[in-house]
Amino acid sequence: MSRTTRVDGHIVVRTDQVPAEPARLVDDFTPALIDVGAHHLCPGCGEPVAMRATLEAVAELDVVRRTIGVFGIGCYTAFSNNLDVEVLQALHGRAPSVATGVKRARPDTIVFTIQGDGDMVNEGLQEVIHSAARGENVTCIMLNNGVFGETGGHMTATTVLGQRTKTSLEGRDPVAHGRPILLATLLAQLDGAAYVARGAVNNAGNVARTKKMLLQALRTQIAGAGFSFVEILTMCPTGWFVETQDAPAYLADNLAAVHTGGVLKDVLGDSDRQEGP
Amino acid sequence: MSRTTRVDGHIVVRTDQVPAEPARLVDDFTPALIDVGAHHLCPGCGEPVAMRATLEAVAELDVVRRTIGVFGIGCYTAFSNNLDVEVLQALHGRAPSVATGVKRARPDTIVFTIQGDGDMVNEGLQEVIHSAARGENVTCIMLNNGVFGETGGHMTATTVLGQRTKTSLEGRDPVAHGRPILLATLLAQLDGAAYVARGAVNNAGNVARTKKMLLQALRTQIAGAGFSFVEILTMCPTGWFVETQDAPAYLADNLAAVHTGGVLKDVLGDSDRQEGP
Amino acid sequence: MTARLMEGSEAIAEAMIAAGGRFFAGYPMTPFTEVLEHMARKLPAVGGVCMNAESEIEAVGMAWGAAATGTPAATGSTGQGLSLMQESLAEITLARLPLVVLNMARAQGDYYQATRGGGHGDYRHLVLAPGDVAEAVELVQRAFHLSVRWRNPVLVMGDYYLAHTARSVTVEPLDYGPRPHLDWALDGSTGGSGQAKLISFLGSAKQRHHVGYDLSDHYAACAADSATMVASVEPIAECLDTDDADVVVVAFGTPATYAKAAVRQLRADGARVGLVRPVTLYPFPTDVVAGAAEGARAVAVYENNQGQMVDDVRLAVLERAPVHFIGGLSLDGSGFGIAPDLDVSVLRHRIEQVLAR
Amino acid sequence: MTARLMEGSEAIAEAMIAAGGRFFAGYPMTPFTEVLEHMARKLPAVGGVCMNAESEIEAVGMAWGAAATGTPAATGSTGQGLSLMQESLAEITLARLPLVVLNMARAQGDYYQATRGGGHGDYRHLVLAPGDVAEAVELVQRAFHLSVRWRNPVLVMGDYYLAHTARSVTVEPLDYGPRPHLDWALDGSTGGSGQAKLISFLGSAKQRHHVGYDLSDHYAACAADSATMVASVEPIAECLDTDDADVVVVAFGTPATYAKAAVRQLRADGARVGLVRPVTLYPFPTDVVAGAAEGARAVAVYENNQGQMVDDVRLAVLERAPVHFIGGLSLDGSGFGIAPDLDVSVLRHRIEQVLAR
Amino acid sequence: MSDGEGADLQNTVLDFYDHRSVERELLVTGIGGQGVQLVAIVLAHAALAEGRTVQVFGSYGGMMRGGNTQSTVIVADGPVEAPPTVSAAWSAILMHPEFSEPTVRCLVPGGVALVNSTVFEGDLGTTAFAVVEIPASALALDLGNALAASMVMAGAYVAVTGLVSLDALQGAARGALPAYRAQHAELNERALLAGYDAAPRLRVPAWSSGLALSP
Amino acid sequence: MSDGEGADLQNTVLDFYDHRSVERELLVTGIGGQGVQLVAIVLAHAALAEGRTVQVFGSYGGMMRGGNTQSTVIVADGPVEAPPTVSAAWSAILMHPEFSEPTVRCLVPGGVALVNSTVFEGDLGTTAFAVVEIPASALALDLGNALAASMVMAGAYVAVTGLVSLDALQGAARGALPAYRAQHAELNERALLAGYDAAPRLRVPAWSSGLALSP
Amino acid sequence: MSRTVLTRGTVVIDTEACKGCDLCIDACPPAVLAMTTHTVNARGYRFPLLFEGCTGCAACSQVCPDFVFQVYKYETPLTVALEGP
Amino acid sequence: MSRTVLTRGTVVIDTEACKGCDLCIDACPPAVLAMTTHTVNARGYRFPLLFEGCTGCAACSQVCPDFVFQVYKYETPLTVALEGP
Ligand SMILES: Cc1ncc(C[n+]2csc(CCOP(=O)(O)OP(=O)(O)O)c2C)c(N)n1
Ligand SMILES: Cc1ncc(C[n+]2csc(CCOP(=O)(O)OP(=O)(O)O)c2C)c(N)n1
Ligand code: SF4
Ligand code: SF4
Ligand code: SF4
Ligand code: SF4
Ligand code: SF4
Ligand code: SF4
Ligand SMILES: [Mg+2]
Ligand SMILES: [Mg+2]
Repeated sequence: MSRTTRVDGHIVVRTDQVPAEPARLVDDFTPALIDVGAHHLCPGCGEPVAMRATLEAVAELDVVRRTIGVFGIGCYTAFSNNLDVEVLQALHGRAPSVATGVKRARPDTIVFTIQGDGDMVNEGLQEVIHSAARGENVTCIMLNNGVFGETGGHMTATTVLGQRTKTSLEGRDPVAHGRPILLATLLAQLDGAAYVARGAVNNAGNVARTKKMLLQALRTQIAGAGFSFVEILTMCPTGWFVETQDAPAYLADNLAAVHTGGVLKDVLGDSDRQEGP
Repeated sequence: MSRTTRVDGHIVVRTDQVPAEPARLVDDFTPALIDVGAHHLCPGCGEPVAMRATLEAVAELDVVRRTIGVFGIGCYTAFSNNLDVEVLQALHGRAPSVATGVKRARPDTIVFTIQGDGDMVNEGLQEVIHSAARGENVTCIMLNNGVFGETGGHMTATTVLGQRTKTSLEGRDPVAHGRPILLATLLAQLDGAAYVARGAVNNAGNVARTKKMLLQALRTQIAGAGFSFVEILTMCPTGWFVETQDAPAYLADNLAAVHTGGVLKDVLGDSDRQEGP
Repeated sequence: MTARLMEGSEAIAEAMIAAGGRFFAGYPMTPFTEVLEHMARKLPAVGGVCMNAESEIEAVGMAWGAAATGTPAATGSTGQGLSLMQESLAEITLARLPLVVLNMARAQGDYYQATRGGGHGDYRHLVLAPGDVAEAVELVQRAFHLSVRWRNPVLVMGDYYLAHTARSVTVEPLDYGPRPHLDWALDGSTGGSGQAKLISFLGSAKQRHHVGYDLSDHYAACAADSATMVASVEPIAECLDTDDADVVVVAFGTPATYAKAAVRQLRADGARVGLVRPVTLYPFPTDVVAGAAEGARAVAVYENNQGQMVDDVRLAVLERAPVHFIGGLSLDGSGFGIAPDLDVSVLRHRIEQVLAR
Repeated sequence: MTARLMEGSEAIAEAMIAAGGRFFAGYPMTPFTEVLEHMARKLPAVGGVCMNAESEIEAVGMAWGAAATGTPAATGSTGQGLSLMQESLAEITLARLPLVVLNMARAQGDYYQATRGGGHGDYRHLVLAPGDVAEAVELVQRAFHLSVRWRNPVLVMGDYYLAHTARSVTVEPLDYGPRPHLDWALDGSTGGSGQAKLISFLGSAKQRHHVGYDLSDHYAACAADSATMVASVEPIAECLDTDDADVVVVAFGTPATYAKAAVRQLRADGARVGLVRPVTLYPFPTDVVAGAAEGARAVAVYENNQGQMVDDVRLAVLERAPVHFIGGLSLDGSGFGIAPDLDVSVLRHRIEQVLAR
Repeated sequence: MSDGEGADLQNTVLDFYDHRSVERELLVTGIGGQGVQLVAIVLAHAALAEGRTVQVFGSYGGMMRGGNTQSTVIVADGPVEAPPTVSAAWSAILMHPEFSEPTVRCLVPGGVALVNSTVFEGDLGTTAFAVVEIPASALALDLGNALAASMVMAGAYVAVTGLVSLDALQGAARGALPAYRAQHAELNERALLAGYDAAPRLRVPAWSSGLALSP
Repeated sequence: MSDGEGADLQNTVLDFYDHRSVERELLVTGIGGQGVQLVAIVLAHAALAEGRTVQVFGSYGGMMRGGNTQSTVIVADGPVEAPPTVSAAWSAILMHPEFSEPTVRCLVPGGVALVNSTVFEGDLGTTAFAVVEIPASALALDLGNALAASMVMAGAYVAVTGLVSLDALQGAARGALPAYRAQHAELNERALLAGYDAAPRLRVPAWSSGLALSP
Repeated sequence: MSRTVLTRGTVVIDTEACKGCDLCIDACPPAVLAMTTHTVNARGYRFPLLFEGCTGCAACSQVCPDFVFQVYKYETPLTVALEGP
Repeated sequence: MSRTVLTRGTVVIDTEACKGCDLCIDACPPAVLAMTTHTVNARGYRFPLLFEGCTGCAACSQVCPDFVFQVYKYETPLTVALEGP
């Protein structure tokens, strides 16, 4: 069988088969902890990318058999019945309290939440702030696309000024719509918060950095050091009314320009930061 | 009639009559906008003092005939049916949204809320943060005594470490009870917040400073400059299980040591700060 | 104004505006989102305010504040969102404020919540359940009228079908007589008069008159006014062929249009069946249902839920005729409230089974 | 264990612990606060967790999380707080989790909310209403048993009187047979097995089996299980002198103890009156009430509300006897639920009026 | 009414359903983004313009993306009595095979199904109702835009049924475009005509006269 | 029960109320901080120690501060059947005139009211029940602490009624103090005795034997 | 021995409204307020007494939770002779 | 003219799973991915093609929302001769 084939007039490497030459599998299609790769999220959506990074981090830290994911309600909910870690589905906005109940009842578990900006910064803002202030030993993860994706792309409390959404078609205006809440920045102020970081999935470098943040957040929890939080900026081409290929740049120019990336707080510090568990 | 009389063995000035000599009334018993001075709050409670300062500020700015006070639920609710400004009673925690509705429906009114720490930082934390982020043109006032006074002195989200409450009899412990939320500090981070200050009523100087803050907060609203917020530390001897005369010092040593006083943000600035309206 | 093809969601929005509604607040949730989007576009154009509230609880709080200024106000949601509003919906009733609340539900499982009040304590809302877009245009306006007339929240029940069905409708302001003078509405102007107004679910007595809140007086007054309201607001029902019916079907809202088509088919085939469609769910048209059951062999209740209105039907029918529940919760995988059971042949079959008993 | 003088609030706390309750979360509100304070003191001593949650919604969320781990969990509140929990209380039922919920109410206005579900959609809670402290000790433990047996929330209704009445009681763990094996409970251990567990109100089917959530399947399964539960859980009622009664009084909870004293007095004076006290409010003891009404001239319903349980009494009695409502909301100025009407002579007088008809 | 409640609803409601009319049902199905809702609305507007009464129910949007989208159009010569969805329909436009089966099951004898034959393989295996095959996707691609396939089908449907006149259809199609999409007007126009021309004229007429009403 | 639900509640409940007993009601009223709830609890504990059955209902706390506080104590020689509050009572301890009127109205003929005569002016104007005046506040002040007035009344009440023995009362009073308040034990003891000594012995006996049960 | 004190203002004290919390005492800049030691009002609370030297500064009324003070400033300050040592 | 390219890895592409979003294209550091221009999968989406020079870095799989890639690193890098200009 030939190594190459011709498609659309190009000679390309055949990619419908495992390599004939000796080779090592580096990355499989669907991450190990996702059951079924096919999903109904839109083309170019950043949420599956963030899910992958999260689940890879869980797998790498070898806590799979004591991890419980608590899901909010948004497009990412499509993954709540599709994981090979235990999942507890929470109501819209309520995941941090539910995670608190899980962790307090079973302190030996590793508990993370997956919530969107609508879920966490709109409906359930006080849940996450209270949990952080309590120093609750859980990891909350926010997929921030600045819209309610699920309901059709409406403005949320994180939508940045100028961002297009279904309820701010001309871009968010400070007078008519108010201003965005920079959640990670607020949470970092709270003494109970031990790790706070903001990543993004708009390119491979950011995905890698985000995964490091997720690892450190989980390590913070494993160490019992307190509340950990990772905000992940994700593309929502549908809600932003942009082409899928333009979404990463749109994210960089709009969301990330305001919700700036980086590690805002890390009480565990570098000493404990290492790739393996 | 003699100027003096004898009580408990001392010769004291008679104080059961208006002065015989020509004199100017400087301060009347009950502030003009409180209907009935007698109330059922505990001896030494700081809340009536804060109410007085608030209502004096309203009166001084000459907005009495367009002011609406929105009350939360706590001990201070005892004043909601006792004022000579219009009052709308809100549910526990919900005053900022209710105030938003009033102000948006009638932008010509001056709207303030009176809430406690339990009301604002526990039950309704996200209401006030969202309102501030929206830059809602209202003034929210928080009477912060670090306890649910009304229900008997339980720990709230603002209770400082070490503070005695009914649910932290040995003092608030960070591990068991979490850490306090410094609301004014958080709100000052939000772009929509135009004026943020923290005062106290534990001595006359602080009352005077607090009143200046209330005046500037209301001026911020009158100028349409955005959300204004005044947190007022108040004594709750009952909830703190201290003697009334020790409460001001307890406030200074505990609450105020963490929730530090001062003007945190003032976009209007000094230029517009003047005593009269 | 000429007729225009409008989806129910848009027609409801237009009707709110025609009724004078000038404040709306909501949080997205299908199929309530659709109404919210229309309001967000239309209200500012008429000088009104539409708030994209950060949550349902904040939405109802905002509507509460606007209502207190005498501004005709509405809010609403779907399922979960309505549940979150229950505290406010209970207490705003005791605050004696008019408010229109849209429940754009995903099936009919909220009948109890709507008619009994899902919140704490004793209070009642008037509940209107349009069967189609044209009726929604009327009932939404009626809801504004009733709410201000009685200083009481009024619920309008809708669903995905109502929101997504387009009809050619004319939305014109309906005349319900002069709008009452809102002497209770706040605007700040009574401050400093010695008689500053107070709106409170704890009662509106001021301490300068009484000492302390007298909840017991206030609740008694609310109960008396509520009883007057319920006694005065005429229950509405649509009846079809009930006079000589062997089997009377009772159904409300969109599902009733399917039941009606089934009844029509059966009549055409000679079966003596009739239909009562309660339009006001509260007050429930007890007399109409009782009257229709009088000569009937059986009463069949269809609801897209596990059986809720059937209680009210039983309370009306008593022992006049056996009451059969022919409903049940029916939803497709979308969860939006599209119901496989809403199929004329399915309903026809169920009615036939009752006929055959 | 010997008897000890305990207020109801403490006895309820002790009973929760005796029943194995190891997680409690709540937010203060009189008279629920009293229970919360006891739990906060007692639970840590037995290795349990009591959370002073920042709000009622967060409290029920925490309890939800704990319940999902199989930890016997409870929460509760009063009035407003219960209303705020309605979204969660509705959906946790569909998530099939056991949970005990205390409604330490301020009167009896929450009957509808408790028995019909104040939240959205179709779901039912079992509802137990103790008449006094001793019974509360039993029913609270029964609530834990029933909740885990049926994977369904169970409500226990209390009030200010129950919380503040001290009696000498012995709180000993009651035996309801072996605790079911909680194969659904989460602890993380099935992660990576290919069969990781899922607990969700949207259904527990995984995509590796189905594609997409099938809400319609899930709701149908919930409805079927709920029907089985309701059919299996025996309704409980206390009957006093109903056999030959001309007038049967129906009342529940603390007010029933007043009604009972009035019935006793009237019997002692030769009047043929009896009492039915529903102990399970849901399922309602329909047959007991119907049986008691069979020979009676009239049924008189006392509730400290504007008339809610009277619906269920009417549905039970039908046309066997006229049903008179002799209740009404009664509260003193404190608003805590102390009721001037709860006076034996007041109730006696009302029953006499029904006798005289 | 005890309280001067104004408009007398009870009568209003009863009148509304008081006589029966001829109703023509059309089901349009496809997958999201194929223009299903647009076809339905355009046909409804055209019928309205000709004095008919219409009702359109569309299910779309939400949690399960990439799923089917469907619209139920009722056109009547009097008040519409049909509920939002129907279990028996006179006609259908099938844009895609994936979710077409339940729709096909609803079609009544004497009715008609228009099939986008570019994407359908095989036939519907029935003679109970007429099947008209239109290579809509192919025709649309020829016109330069695959998204125009639904407009091709609309043109064809009008040709086959005369539910509305071509004029009315064209007018409605123009009216349905928001201003900022005016550039699509010409493409739509050509698509309608392409469909109209590709279909057998009045093969299954909607109205007994065989002709659409004139406006 | 269909489901092995364990303990059979229905019978439990019925048994519970199955026979009638002699019940003695005591209402204690005063204003917040006067020790009303403490007196009630101490008397109840004493009665319990002597084998009686008791019930205590206390209303206190909350929104309206400085208001009245009241306690209803039932002591019975069998199961208590009375509801938490009663409209007819055999005895009362009135600490303060402010909220005493409704309590006085409940007293039955043959009953007894103990009045803190230091703060009451005039008499209760009745002969239907016995009135015993005890200058409790004055006696307490003599002992050095006005807050001991309620304990004075408790001692007096026991002297007048013999509801419990003085021994049992003293034991209960000791038991009611939390450890960190042990320094109050001696004061309470003296207050009980002062009250006991100031009151007429068994003027209105609670039990037909005239004597408290021995433990 | 006799001293004089400049008294710029005075207060009216609604002793029956006082709840004896002591807050006014520390608040008074010239320290001319002191609580009664034996005398109590009808509700049993001690209340403040005024000595010569009030400045009419209103600090007491501003901190009093029970609105017990009415404060006056004399048009002309009084110079008062104090009796006794 | 003929060139050689060092190819350290390769990918398997599940073209039917692809939704044509293009994200992998920009993500590929050596730019060896390109979308089809005419060919589409059953759902009508264009999908990525692989040219020689893959490094097996897994950037594509890490950014792909639809889990379309399986990435391999060769035990021994291949040096492949390119055809054509
Ligand atoms: C209480 C409640 N209100 C509203 C909804 C409707 N709803 C479902 S998802 C969603 C928005 C989700 O936004 P986000 O969390 O940002 O997730 P995304 O869809 O953007 O991924 C909303 C409002 C709901 N499910 N529950
Ligand atoms: C939803 C709700 N939960 C609980 C309560 C009970 N409650 C009344 S006041 C109060 C605490 C008030 O605390 P805060 O606002 O700090 O006021 P303070 O009493 O300290 O002045 C609580 C919990 C309530 N009224 N509503
Ligand atoms: S709407 Fe946005 S967030 Fe939701 S699946 Fe589509 S792209 Fe992703
Ligand atoms: S409890 Fe505290 S806040 Fe409430 S009235 Fe008493 S002192 Fe004031
Ligand atoms: S007015 Fe000033 S100086 Fe005079 S008593 Fe009051 S605080 Fe003291
Ligand atoms: S501050 Fe007021 S209440 Fe307190 S002691 Fe002084 S006068 Fe009395
Ligand atoms: S593995 Fe790296 S080099 Fe190879 S195709 Fe993917 S992104 Fe390009
Ligand atoms: S990133 Fe994935 S889904 Fe997107 S084009 Fe590339 S392979 Fe296809
Ligand atoms: Mg989002
Ligand atoms: Mg407080």
